[in-house]
Order: sequence, then C-alpha cells, then structure tokens
Amino acid sequence: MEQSNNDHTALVDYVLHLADNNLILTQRNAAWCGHGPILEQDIAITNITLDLIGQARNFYQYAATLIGGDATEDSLAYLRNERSFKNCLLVEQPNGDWAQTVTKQFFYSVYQFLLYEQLQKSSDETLAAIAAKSLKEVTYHVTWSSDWVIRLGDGTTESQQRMQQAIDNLWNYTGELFEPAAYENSLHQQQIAPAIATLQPAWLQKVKEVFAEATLTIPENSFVQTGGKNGLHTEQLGYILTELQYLQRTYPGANW
Amino acid sequence: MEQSNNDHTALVDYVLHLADNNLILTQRNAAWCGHGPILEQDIAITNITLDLIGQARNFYQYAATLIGGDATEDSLAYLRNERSFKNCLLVEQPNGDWAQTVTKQFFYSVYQFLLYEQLQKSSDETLAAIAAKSLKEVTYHVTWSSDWVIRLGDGTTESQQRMQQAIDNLWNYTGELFEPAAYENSLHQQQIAPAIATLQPAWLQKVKEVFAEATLTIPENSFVQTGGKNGLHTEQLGYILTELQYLQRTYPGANW
Amino acid sequence: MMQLVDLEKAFQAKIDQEIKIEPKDWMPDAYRKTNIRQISQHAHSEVIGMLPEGNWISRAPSLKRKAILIAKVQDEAGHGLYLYSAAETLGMSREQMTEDLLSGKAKYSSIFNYPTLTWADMGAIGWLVDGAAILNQVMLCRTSYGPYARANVRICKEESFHQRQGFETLMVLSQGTPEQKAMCQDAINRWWWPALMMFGPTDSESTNSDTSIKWKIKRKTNDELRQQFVDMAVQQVKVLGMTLPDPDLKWNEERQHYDFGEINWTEFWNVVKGNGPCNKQRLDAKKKAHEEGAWVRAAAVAHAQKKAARTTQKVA
Amino acid sequence: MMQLVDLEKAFQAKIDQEIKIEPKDWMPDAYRKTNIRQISQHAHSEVIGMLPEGNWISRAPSLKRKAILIAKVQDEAGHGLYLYSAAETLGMSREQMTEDLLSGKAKYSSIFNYPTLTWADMGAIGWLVDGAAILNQVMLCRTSYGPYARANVRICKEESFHQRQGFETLMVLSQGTPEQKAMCQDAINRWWWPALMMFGPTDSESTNSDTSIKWKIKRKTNDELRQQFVDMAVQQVKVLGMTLPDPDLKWNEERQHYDFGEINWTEFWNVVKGNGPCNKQRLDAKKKAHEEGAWVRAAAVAHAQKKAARTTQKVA
Repeated sequence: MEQSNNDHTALVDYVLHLADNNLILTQRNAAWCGHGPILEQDIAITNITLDLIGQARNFYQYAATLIGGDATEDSLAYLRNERSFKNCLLVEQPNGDWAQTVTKQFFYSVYQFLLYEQLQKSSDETLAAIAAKSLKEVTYHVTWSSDWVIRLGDGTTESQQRMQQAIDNLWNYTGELFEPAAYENSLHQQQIAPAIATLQPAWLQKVKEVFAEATLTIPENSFVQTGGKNGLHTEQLGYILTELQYLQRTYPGANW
Repeated sequence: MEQSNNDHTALVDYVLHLADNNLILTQRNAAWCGHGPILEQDIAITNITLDLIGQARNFYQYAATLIGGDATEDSLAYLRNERSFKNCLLVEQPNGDWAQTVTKQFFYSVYQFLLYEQLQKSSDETLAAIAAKSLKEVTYHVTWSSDWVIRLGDGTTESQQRMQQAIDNLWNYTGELFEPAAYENSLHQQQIAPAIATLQPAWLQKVKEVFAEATLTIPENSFVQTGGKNGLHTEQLGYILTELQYLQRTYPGANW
Repeated sequence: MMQLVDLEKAFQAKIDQEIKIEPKDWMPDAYRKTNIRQISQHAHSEVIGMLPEGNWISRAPSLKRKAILIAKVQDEAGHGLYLYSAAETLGMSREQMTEDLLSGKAKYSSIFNYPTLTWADMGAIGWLVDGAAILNQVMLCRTSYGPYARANVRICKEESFHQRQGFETLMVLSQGTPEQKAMCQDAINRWWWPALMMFGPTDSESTNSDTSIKWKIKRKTNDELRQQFVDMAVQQVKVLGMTLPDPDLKWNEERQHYDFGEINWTEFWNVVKGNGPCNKQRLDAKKKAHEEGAWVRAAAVAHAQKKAARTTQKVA
Repeated sequence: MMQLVDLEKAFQAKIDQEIKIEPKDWMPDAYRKTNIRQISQHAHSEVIGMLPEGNWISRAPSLKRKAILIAKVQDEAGHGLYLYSAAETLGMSREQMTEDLLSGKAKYSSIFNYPTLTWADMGAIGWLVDGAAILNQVMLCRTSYGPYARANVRICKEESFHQRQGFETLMVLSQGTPEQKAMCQDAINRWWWPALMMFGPTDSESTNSDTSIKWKIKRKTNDELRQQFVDMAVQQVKVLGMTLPDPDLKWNEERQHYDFGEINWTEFWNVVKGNGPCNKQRLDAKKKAHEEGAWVRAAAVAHAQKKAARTTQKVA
C-alpha cells in the first residue's frame, strides 16, 4: 500500500514535471509574440508555443485527475510556488536574442522528441496517448529549430558568434535533461517512462550532426547544472511566476 | 456633512497620490541597486531611493490613519489594483539608460521640491510636517540630478545624444505634474495644498536653466499625456505591480 | 492602343458590373494608390494590433485563456501576412511598407494606441474593437479589388470567432465577483468611444469617401457603419448586464436607429497625429524588433546564398 | 640603508608588538600581496553580494522590509568602497581590481554563487551568511594592516545590525503561517552548508594559513572560526524553533563543542572553480553593468575636463 502510494506520488510528480517544462517554455517563447525578427517567424514560434501549451494542458489535466479533489489544470499551473515547479532549468533561461531562443528550443525539442518516442509506448495509456498525439508537433519543432541553428551558425560572422555564445550560455543546462530525478527512476521501474539517461547518446548524436552542419562547436566546460526537476531553480523562475500567476493570486477563487 | 465627506475623500486621494508617486519611483530606481555605472553612483541613487520610500511610508501611514479600519501602509501599497494607483505617468516610465533615469529623477525632484516648499505651509499639520522634514532630502535630489543632467548633457557627443533622447522620451509626461486632478483642486480650496498649476513656471525656469548649462533643448512636441493621477496609467504600471505585490497577493493575511 | 478615357470607362464598367479588378488589369493610378494605402494600413493595423493584446499573454488568468489569446494574436500576424501579400500585388514591396510604418509615414488603426490596462480589456477588444473591425471587413469582402476582397473573406471568418471569444470573456467577468464586474464595466467604458472612432471621421469630414464608393472600394460610409455598430452594441451590452458610457444613447423611433452622443473629435485627431497614449510605445516596440532582428534577416539571406552557391557547385 | 633581513625583523617585531602596519611602512612583498588579495576579495564579495539580495528588493513583502533591504544592500556597496580604498593604499588601483573581478582572475566569496529563491532567503542570508562573515570580520578588526583593520571596524558595526535584522526576518516567518514556516526551514536547509563553507578549506588543506597567522593577518584558523559559528548557530536555531540540516550535529562533552557532519568539499571546489549555480549569472550581471556604464564614465571624465579647462581660462 505504501509502495503504491509512493508510485502514485511519483507519477503525479512526473506528469507535473512534463507539464511544467512546457508551460515555462510557453511563458518564455510567448514573449516573442509581436516582437519577432520576421513576421513569418513570429508566427512560427507562436505556433510552436501553441503546441507547447496544448501539451502542457493535457499533462496538467491528467495530473489533476490523478490528484483528485479540487485540483484543476489551473490550480496546478497558477497556485504552486517556485519550490514546487519541476521544470528543467533549461526552459526557464532568458530568451536572450533570437540565437539563444532557437538554441533553447532546439535542445529542448530534440530531447522532447526522443522522450515522446519512448513515452508513446508507455504502459500508462494517458501518457502514451498524449505523447503519440504530440510527436508530430515535436517533429516539426525539431525541424524548425534545427533549420534555424544551421541558418544562423552557417550565416554571417555575427550570427555565428551569437549562436556560439547562445550555446555557451545554455550548454550547462542540457545535462539535467538526462539526469533522472527520483520520480523518473520510479516511473522507469514501473515501466511507465523510459530510463531518461539512455536517451542522451541519441540526443548528443543529433546535436553534433546539426552543429557540424552549422559549423558550431560544443563547449568544453560540461559541468552539469541541476536542481530544476526537484524544485531547486535559478533566480529566473520567480519572476516568471510573478507574471504568470498574478491574476489568480490577486483574485483568489474567481473564474475567468 | 456631504461636503465634509467629499473633503475627506479628496484628502485621502491626495495623500495616496503623493505616496504612490514615491513608491513607484522607488520601485523603478531600486532596479539600479547593484547594477549602476559607478559604485559611488549606485550608492547615490539608492540613497535617493531610500528617501523616496521613507516619504512614501509617511504618506501611506497618514492615509491609513485617515481611512481607519484595517488600513495599513502595506494594505495601501500592496492590495490596491492598477486602476486605483494615483501616481503620475512620469514615475512609472522605464529606467532606460542612466540618462533616462537621471532625467526622470530631475523632472520629478524639481517638481517635488516646489511642491514640498508649499506643502510645508499646509493647514494640514501632518502633511506640513512630512513636507518640511522631506525638503532637505529633496533639495539634495535636485542637486544630484541637476549635476548629472549637466554632466551628461555637456559630456561627450554620445552622452549628449542619449540625454536628448531621454528628454524626448519623457517630456510629454511632465505636463501632468501640473494639471490638477479633482482632488488637488479640492485640497487647494481647503487650503491644504497649493494650486499645482502655479508651480509650473518655476519648474520650467529651473529646467531651462539646467538645460542651458547642459546644452540640451526642450522638445517641440509638448502634447501632455495625462491620466495617472486618476488611475489611468500606461501599460508599464501593471508589470510594476505584479512584482511589487506578488508576495502579499500570494500569501494573503500573512505577516512579514 | 486604347485611349486613357476608354480604359477608364472600361474599368468603371467592370466595377459597375461587379467584376473584380485583378492585379494585371488596367486601373487608374488613384485606384491603385487608394488600395495600396488602405490595404497596407489594414495590414499594419493587424501587426500593431498584436501589441496591446500580446501585453496580456504572460498574465492571462487561465491556461485556456492564455492559449486562446496566443492563438488570436497569431491570427492577427497571419492576417497581416495575407494583407501584405495583397498590397504587393499592386506593386508595393513589403520592405517599403515596413519602412513606411516605422517612419510614421503609413498609418494604422488608432485604436491600438490605447493601452490595455486590465484583463477585461482582452474581452472588450474582442467584443468592441473586433466587432467594429468586422463590420468594415464584411463590407470589404465585396470590395472591388480581387486580392483584397479575398483576403477579407479569410479574415472575417477568424475575426468573428475572435469577437465571440471576446464577448464570452466579458460574459464570464460580468457573472463573476464584484471586482470582475467592475473590471468589465471599466473596460467597456474605456474602449467604447475609441471603438466608435474606428469608423473614421463623419461623412461630412471624410475626404476619400466619394471616389471610394464610386469605385466600390467601400460600399458604406463611415457613419452608416458606425450606426450599424451602435445599434448592434446596444443590444449586446444588455446581455452582459453592463452599460455603455453614453448618456445620450436613445432609441430614435423616426430613424429606427439609436441616437448617440458626440464623439470627441479633438481626441480622435490627436491620436491620429501621434499623440495617443501609446503611439510612441507601439512604434518604438516595432522599431526595436526590426533593429534587433536585422542580424537575423542578414544571416538568413547569407545562409540562403551559401546554400544556393553550394547547390550550383554540385550541379556544375 | 637597512638590510632586507633587518627590515623583515623590524617588521615582524612590530607585528609581535601589535603595532599596526601602515601604508607607508616597509613590508614584505608577500605581506603586501596577501593583503591585496584578501582585501580586494573581501571588497568584491561585498559588491557581488549585492546581487542575490538585490534580487528581492522589488518583491519585498512590506514597505518596512523593502526599506531595510534597500538600506542593507546599499551598506554593502559602502563596504565595498571602504575596502577598495584600503586595497588602494597598497598600490592596487580600483580599475585593476574591477578588471580582475570581471575577468574572473580575482575571486569573491562563493556563497554569492547560490541563488535567492524565496523571501526567506533574505532572512537566512542575514542570519547565516552575515553571521559567518562577522566572525571573520571581528577577527579582522585586529588584523595587522591598519587600513584594513579600521575598515573592518566600520563594517562590523553595520553587519551585526544586518545579522539581527536577518534573524528577526526569520523569526517572523517562524511564527507565521504554515507556508511561511516551511519557507523558513527551506531557506535554512539551503544556506546552512554553503555558510559553513564560507570559512574556507579545513586547516589541513589551507595553503596560506601559517604565514597569515604569523603576520597576524588572521588570528584564527578556518576550522576554529567554523566551530565557533556552528556552536553559535545551534543555540540560535532553537530560538527559531527550526532545525539545522545535519543529522550528525551533536554536543561533544569532551571537546566542549558541537560535532558536525562532513562538508561536501566537492561542491565547495566546484563553486570556487566557477561551476556554482550562479557564478556565470553574477559575473555577467557585473560585466553588463560595467559595459553599459562605459559611456557614463566617459561622459563624466569629459565633463570634468571641460569644466577644468573653463576654470583655467577664467583664471588666466
């Protein structure tokens, strides 16, 4: 019974982790809406953002079902605090310039693609269904972001430098994607989720391929920053939540 | 009795207006803390900010006394919404670069100096006392900000251009300082506050003197943007309040 | 070769027979210019219109509302694209249009120079601003220039969806807490008059109306559209249980229309001239995006050239 | 002229007699260098230390707390200034120190490479981080180099005030709502071990300790200070009704001190080497401020020169 309780908690944590990743990246990407470098790309990144928030909602709704009681997708997104959010540090990093934004999206989308590929085979039918449904979207995200990494890497001298700077800024946050939190290990044992570390070689392979075409290099300092999956974030997240949650916090209990 | 009620409401609104001006500028200036161009000036602007928040607290405390009941300085600062804040549009404008920050401070401090000079003679003893006590502080703010306007205006070509740009960005928000809201008129009739419009010539005189020394010019477009005093703000204020109020909104009723 | 006067006659005959004018058809210079001005202005309005709503994406109060809002702002970007393409068929380049927008030479709808101050503004914009825009766009689905008419058909479908969503946003607020009700009424109060101004100056002041109607660029006058909007809004506001901020609103039995109060034309012209609350902010945001995006556009071009060169090499 | 060996003897004699070394006095090169390193590192710590606390100014939960926090961060800037001045008396320029900080050559206290994640961190930093710093600074009030000793006297007064404010901040949280209590405990959990690391490596690993003690730059070893801190904190945490996150904490009757668990030295060295959670963020913030301030500093110099030139002209 206790084991089963633990399993249940791990599942909830895992689903929230998946949801939070997408929501926080939504919050970041959406800041480009109306401010992109090219109108067509403003539309493209907003499209990706719509996919991300759609997936986030699926996960939050599932988490709410698992938790039961008063939990809703909105209570989970709007009423948890900075120490409860389980997103990876990568997605909360600042947008920076367009180079940093597309690099972040690229790192995340490749990871998400490999994860969803496995997750669609999950013994948890809901997760399998969400992953299967989202995989097509994520496939496009990988293509779009790879194209931009290549375009900017193999573009002008300035764009190449900006890309390399973006990679240097973000690289140390990529390792966390593949360092399993306790709930990820638990879910793997329950055969619900893949062993996340096993996805790293394929991820690295894809990154190397794209970087090669883009004439970009992987930084030497590969120290891995972790914590986000367990609620230990950078100072970025607090500010994201102040905006995200302001109305719900200000008017508790109101419907919108 | 109704007149007296109206008088009372006008007084509360006026005191909140004075408090809000200072609080919002505090919120803006404090963003420099740790990020100033010169450590000594980091200290200087933070000193000014401390004066501003000190004055704000005096006004909020007075407003809380006037309102009675559960009102406190914190309930007034943290639990009113964007349409209730009565600060001028000027103080909520972005910090921009150091030029824009010192220009904003200069416009505001000269205004505040002239206002407090009159307000110390107010028939309202509390306001008179706060004004008298604050005047020495504000005198220093005027000196400090004038010095910077002159230093940057009569500095390098770049600093001169940045100053002129800052003035162009802010000028249209200065007129509001001298356009009386209904509560300012009421307070003037009650002989509590000066007729704010009458302070404009002296303000303009001082600005012209400093600009002359700084080799800067007043913009031609003198269209006056108003609204702040009556709670009609720019889109800036909402974001300021999300940060300012986040903790109080998130943990209602908690003591800190 | 046909004489100019014959060309003009043939052109007007087509118009009169409700045949669409297409890009390769002969058209009077003034017709071309008017259409370019109007279509690019419409495009700019969509693009600038993204900003006041974009302002609330990060703070949208529920995930559903956030997703709806993001989708809506994205639709506006899409409308901008259709419309820029329509204007390009008349020989106006996208670069030139962007330059004219950023330099202040080209106009956009003044409504977007008002700030969005509370969440209720997202509802009020949907209901009133999109509502006003739709009346215009429905008319423009039948405008005489083919590409512009077809762009409007696409736009109208999405816009009426937006308008319903806006109304529903207000509906929820109007049935909510006292603060939400107040927020709802406040937003209506602030957006009502600017929405009425969206139809432009009164017919007696409007300069381009006569030819526009003769050429069927427009089919209704500013005042006709405005009256239609007022009549519609008066009914809808009742459903919300809110009021419109005009003491002079009254059913006129004789006209079979609602009378309404005098529009503040001084404010209208001030905003048109650049002195609205957000004119500077909106253009500054677009300039900043454009300037900060310059290296991205340059890189995209450079990469495309490199790629093309490599392909050529391979082929050779 | 005195022989080097005599100078060194005379220098050590002064030290032994507790006479302060002053800027113009002869001193061994290594003494000068060690002091420069230590004082500038202390100065940088004050200046970088502004960032984690500055992070909460805009979100401080009451006006009183906001004012206190602003004042505190400002005090740290002031401490930075005294200390830079003290280092300058040893022939190190302010510009060089700034450059060494920004290039990563000079170090600062690693504690500031941890993030401030909740409001309770403002309390925990005051109590634990300032508390640890004070023990060091109290000792340094008696350091042998005069200007540095006097700077520490000024600093100590303000720091103990900060520490009390920090403790009081936690006190209020510890008596607050369940969420506030949890926030308080969480902050203590996160700051405890990094605070212990502030005293540096254990004595057996510490490279500079011996000469530093002979020259009375330091008067206590890292481990002595750390033990003093632990003994103090164990008492104080009881007042808060909170716990310290160390299962090995236990009174040792024989030593008359608290035993405590093993410090994670791998983490310590990682953060020192630049891989802490915020090393990059902190330095980037300072670099940005420095770069964006370049034109301001240039303008100030240009204006001063113009002014001086005008004065000269008038005089002539």
